[in-house]
Amino acid sequence: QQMTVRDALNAALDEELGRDEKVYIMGEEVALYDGAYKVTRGLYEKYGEKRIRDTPITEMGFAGIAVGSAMAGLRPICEFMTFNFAMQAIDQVINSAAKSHYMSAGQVTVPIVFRGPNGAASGVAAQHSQCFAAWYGHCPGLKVVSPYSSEDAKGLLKTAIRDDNPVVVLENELLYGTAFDMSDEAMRDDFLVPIGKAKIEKEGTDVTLVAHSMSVQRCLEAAQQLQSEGVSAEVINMRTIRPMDEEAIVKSVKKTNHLVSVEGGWPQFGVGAEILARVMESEAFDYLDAPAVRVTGADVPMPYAASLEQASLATAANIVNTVKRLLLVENKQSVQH
Amino acid sequence: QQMTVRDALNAALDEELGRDEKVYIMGEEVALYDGAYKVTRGLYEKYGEKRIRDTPITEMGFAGIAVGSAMAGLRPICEFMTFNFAMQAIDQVINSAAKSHYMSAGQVTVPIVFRGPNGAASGVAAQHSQCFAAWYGHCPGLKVVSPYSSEDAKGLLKTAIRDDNPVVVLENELLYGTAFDMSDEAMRDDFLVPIGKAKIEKEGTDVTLVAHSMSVQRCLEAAQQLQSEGVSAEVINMRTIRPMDEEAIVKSVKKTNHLVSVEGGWPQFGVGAEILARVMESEAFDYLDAPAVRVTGADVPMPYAASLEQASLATAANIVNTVKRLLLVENKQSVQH
Amino acid sequence: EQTEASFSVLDYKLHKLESGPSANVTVTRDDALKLYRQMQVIRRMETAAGNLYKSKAVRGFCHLYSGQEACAVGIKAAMREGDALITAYRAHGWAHLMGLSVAEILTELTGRRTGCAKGKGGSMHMYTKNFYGGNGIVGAQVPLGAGVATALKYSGSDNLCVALYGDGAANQGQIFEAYNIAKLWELPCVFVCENNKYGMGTAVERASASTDYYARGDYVPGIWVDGMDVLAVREATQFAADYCRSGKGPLVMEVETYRYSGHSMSDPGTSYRTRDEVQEIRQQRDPITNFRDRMTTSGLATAQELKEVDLGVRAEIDEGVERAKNEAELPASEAFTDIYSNTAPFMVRGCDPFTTHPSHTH
Amino acid sequence: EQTEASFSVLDYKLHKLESGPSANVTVTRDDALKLYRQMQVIRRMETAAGNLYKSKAVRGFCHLYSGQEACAVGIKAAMREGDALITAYRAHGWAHLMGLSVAEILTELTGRRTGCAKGKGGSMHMYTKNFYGGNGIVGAQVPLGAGVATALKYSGSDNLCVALYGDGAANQGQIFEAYNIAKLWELPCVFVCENNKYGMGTAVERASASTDYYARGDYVPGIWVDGMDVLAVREATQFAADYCRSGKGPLVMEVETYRYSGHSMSDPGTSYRTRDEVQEIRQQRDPITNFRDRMTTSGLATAQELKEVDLGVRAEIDEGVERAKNEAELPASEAFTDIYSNTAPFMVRGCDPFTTHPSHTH
Ligand SMILES: Cc1ncc(C[n+]2csc(CCOP(=O)(O)OP(=O)(O)O)c2C)c(N)n1
Ligand SMILES: Cc1ncc(C[n+]2csc(CCOP(=O)(O)OP(=O)(O)O)c2C)c(N)n1
Ligand SMILES: [Mg+2]
Ligand SMILES: [Mg+2]
Repeated sequence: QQMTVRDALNAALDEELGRDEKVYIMGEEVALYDGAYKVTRGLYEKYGEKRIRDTPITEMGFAGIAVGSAMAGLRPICEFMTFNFAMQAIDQVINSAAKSHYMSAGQVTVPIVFRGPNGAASGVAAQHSQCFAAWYGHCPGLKVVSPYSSEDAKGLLKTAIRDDNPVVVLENELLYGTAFDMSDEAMRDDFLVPIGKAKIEKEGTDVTLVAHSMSVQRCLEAAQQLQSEGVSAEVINMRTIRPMDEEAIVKSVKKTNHLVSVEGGWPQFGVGAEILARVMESEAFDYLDAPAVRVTGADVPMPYAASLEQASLATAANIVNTVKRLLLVENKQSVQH
Repeated sequence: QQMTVRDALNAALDEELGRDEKVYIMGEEVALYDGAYKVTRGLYEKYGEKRIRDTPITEMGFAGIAVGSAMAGLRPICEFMTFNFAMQAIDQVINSAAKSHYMSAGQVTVPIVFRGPNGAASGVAAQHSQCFAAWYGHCPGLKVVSPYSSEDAKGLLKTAIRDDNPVVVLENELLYGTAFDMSDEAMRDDFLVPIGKAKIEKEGTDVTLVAHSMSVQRCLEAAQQLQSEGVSAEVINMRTIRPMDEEAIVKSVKKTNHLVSVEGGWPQFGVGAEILARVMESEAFDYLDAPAVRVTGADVPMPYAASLEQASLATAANIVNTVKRLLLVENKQSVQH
Repeated sequence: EQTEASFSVLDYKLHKLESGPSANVTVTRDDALKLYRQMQVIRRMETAAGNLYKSKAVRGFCHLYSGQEACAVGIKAAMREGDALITAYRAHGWAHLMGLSVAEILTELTGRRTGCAKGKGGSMHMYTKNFYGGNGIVGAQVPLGAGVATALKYSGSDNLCVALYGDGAANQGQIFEAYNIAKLWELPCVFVCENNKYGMGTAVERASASTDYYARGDYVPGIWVDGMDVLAVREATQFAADYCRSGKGPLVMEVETYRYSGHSMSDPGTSYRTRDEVQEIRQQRDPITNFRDRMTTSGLATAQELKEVDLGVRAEIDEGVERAKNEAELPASEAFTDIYSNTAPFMVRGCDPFTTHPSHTH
Repeated sequence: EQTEASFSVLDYKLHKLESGPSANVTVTRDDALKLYRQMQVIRRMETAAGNLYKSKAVRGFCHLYSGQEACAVGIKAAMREGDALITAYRAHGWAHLMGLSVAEILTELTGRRTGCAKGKGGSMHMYTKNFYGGNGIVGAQVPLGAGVATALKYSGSDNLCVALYGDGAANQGQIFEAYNIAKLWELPCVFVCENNKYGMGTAVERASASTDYYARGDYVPGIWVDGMDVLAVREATQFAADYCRSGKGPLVMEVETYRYSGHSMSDPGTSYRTRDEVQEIRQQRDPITNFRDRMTTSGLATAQELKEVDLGVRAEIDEGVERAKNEAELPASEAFTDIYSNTAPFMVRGCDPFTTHPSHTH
């Protein structure tokens, strides 16, 4: 059966709320309004205001309250309307949530989920389009996941809620309405996707494409185009940003001997940088027949207009062209310059 | 003559305050108290309270005020007592300062300097030891510098103050009291160090060590040790994190065929990740005789106690061991495990 | 035909002020015609923006100001040459009042060459002289506004800055931080809380432990004013501006108003309030209808004269819409410029390592 | 020998409260002896910590609580079993009152095996049951405290949380955000502002546009209390706790006190205030001296009895210092554990790619 990412997230929330009385949701518009992007639809009606709580627009304050409640034994799911707004609260995420278990030598635990849409949506411009995967991925004490499909979304969110550590769940607004196949297993209420394990979305032999979230889709599109030109691409859906599944990437590179990382965020100090560095430091390095390279968003704050935005977001064409360059395939479409 | 980094920064501030009436300093304890780390010593007395302003402990508020005043034509220098506290204000740094010039298609300019100590000091534990170089370096619209020596500090800060864009100046508390030689040129009040240009601190032929801030010192120590074992290391002081001087690194790697990045911050998604990725994507890649690798802080929130802290901060020994591994030099000290 | 007339406005509420503005407000015929026209332009421009959005010519977020026109128009009428202003994302009306043409605004919304931010800003990010946007991060514009006021005071001018925010934004901590510094530094800043009763789908009482927004500055004096009455707003702003210019520091002004549309175009705006509530306010408290009535009843203008104003407004909007649809789209190269000011040209990394773009166009 | 005695305390100031605690406070001999001893332990422990710092056995920041003992001891005396507390970085005294031994605290400061946070936390980050630290980021602990209160209310207990912050922290926006949510959610949270007159080198009037900290919660009722009088603090806290437990929501309590030392060990604490000022307060308002006088004058205890208490305290501190100097240092392997809770063992990346460490020790 098919299910949208939104419904998958909603099911994960519903199941975990039902399973554990200590789980509750807080955030702006999550209750009465059913969520700005309707991820929490119906939950307020079902669970009431103790479990589903609207907050004022005070990210730092409510994130801090969520973290405090986790320290004292609850399991809050703190929704940020988007992760852009979480910048106002990032001190509480890093300094209070991520570091307290360590600073207390394990005496304080912070079982909390921070979730919401991350990265670019459509036409929302510079302040509403930032990808925070690399920022959060930088920080020990946090786990960071970035689901692509409905199975990812449901399974990772459920695992995150059950995890005893702060987990940042980076969703993607553009995928909320996308329907994906769900296995019977994934429909069950005990379906979990482990944190720290990548998924091979498509097997291939000539090049490895590693991506997370929306960019997995771009990779699959690119892989299809490449296939028609005789190039077999393996597509790895990272699923987790921290801890990164280096093993999966290394294994794939050993087979394909080529690597391209793909992400929606900015190029410098981004997710791809870490992927390339890891590969360089690992045994996979010796298997590379060409340097690994990054396909990313452009190095600009996101512009608003469609014609500009398009030039700032990696497309399948960027991936295809890049792969061809690496593989020295005859380049039918000429590389943009 | 010799000058401490603190005095060099102080001189840069003094000269630029004297040069341009629009320059002013604000931050916690910068005026009456002469600065928490005494970088602004004497300036309040000299320039008075219009130019040197103490603020309440409200990072988000005063950073926003600084940015707004820059938009309206002033040239604020916004001191964060440390960059750890700037996390509370980072939304104003990124969303207001870095992006406004772009969002306004050039109509709004934000000539502001955010400065203060970054990274680990001694024994100040997890909440006071974070390195933010990679976070800020990620964001287009910002320029990010990270001085090491007194010349760097003076020249980069002066250039930053004169720059019409938001510049993040990442200082290092441990270096404030360190004295460095200053050239005659550097003593002059028109001495500037360009943003975006690295400096070769020591020439070498066998391996390139690239670092910023305090880690440059670690590299120089390591280079000396290596020298005595017959390995000639070239040490590059990055000076600027964004825009990174890729050219300088590439040029050096072409000569030495080996690269190690060194930084004080966390390993994942850090500065070294970007350096390695850049090298992999550049022509330097073909010149590498061994994979480039990273020496970094350990992947833990910073512990307090000396014995633990020491294990979490990269030392010259880490660099030496790493270089030897790469160069397959006979390893007298065995690599820790 | 009257050359001026007086009206009584709803009582102001005062916080830590001995006396407030006059509840009896006089307006000249010329001023009244201008106020009326400005409100109409905003109303019609928003309708046009909404229609362009529905036809998919506008993307992303689009927050309309309909219902709140008296706030902006009344405040602007009391501002002096050189006074500055900053607001949040509900910015089209302000962009116009501060100097941008309807066409510059609508072509920005549709991403055309003549757009006031060359398509980089869009609905939430418009700017012009003394107008600092357009900000998409709730609350962030308030310290920025206090910063603009800092610069004004620093340079010795007697101009002030108006910093607007919503009832939802009013709970943001950084606003309290800005109040405090503004008071300590005696900044010429008028903090204006536009209380339109909702922050997205959240009614004020559900978000704010105190909905007396005019009093929430604590040690900052405050004034409440009927935000559906352009004359009351103008009078109160005049009072607030005089207060600030006299060097007494900041003041908080709450303008109580109402938003007719949903929060943004994706919000039908009906799940958290009744259609009746919206209808009732439209019928009884509409700032334009009521002001039109006052003008005709008092003899400041005839119905016919106002109809002619309306026709002129329509023509202005129509032209803007026309251009919004037909001006050339922005070239992709525009995406890579204006990242930095006054910086040597460089190549901007595009979406793959083989694709770079010049940072400057010629 | 008296079994109890009554004293009058400085008048409380009230904000949005009809009535306050009694200005006449009764204390039993046993309680008085306990209060006295606790204050002395804190005073002497801080002196020991300062000395260890000066001998370089303690690193980084070390913020002493000397002068403020009556605040913590008075508050703790009114807390019930299960009540929670969170404070900032000036935390040694609280860490002890909440259950940690002097030795556990001092060995943490010197980074020894028996340190209460295994050397990972240090001076600013100590924790124990119902004590949530120890926070180094000014203001951040206040929403955390409201969050702890959220959990207490959620679980149906009638416990409350005390969240402390300084006069400098009192301007932080997130505190106002926490007030607002605490009021909306009626959280059992006592917000305590310890006004010790300075935030680092900044006197209160230079940082706060209003120094009536007890009134800055606006819609949250508040109470001012003499923070140099342990009985006044205990009485006021009892009142605040009763208020919270009755379900009325949060309350702000300002305890006016004084810090004898510099802000931290690196601050001589003399550039922004006079030595005379410190001396005068030490002589006239010292919480321990004054309480000792009250006890002896009223006959609650003799000078001799108190001297014996002091001797016991000294022995306790001496033992702590001894252990702080002589316990084994923490092994480096400890740096790599406790990053994550309840997570499968993994190898933690060290400072180079060839150096990794187990995330769990056995
Ligand atoms: C920091 C932040 N949090 C959340 C949002 C999402 N958001 C945009 S507008 C809005 C409601 C604001 O309400 P109000 O301040 O009353 O202004 P109004 O829309 O009524 O004009 C919210 C929650 C945001 N843009 N920024
Ligand atoms: C967000 C933040 N900004 C700045 C600092 C540096 N700092 C530490 S303590 C302090 C003064 C706080 O004063 P107050 O709240 O009055 O507490 P007190 O030290 O008097 O107990 C400052 C500025 C910090 N730790 N966190
Ligand atoms: Mg509103
Ligand atoms: Mg204080």
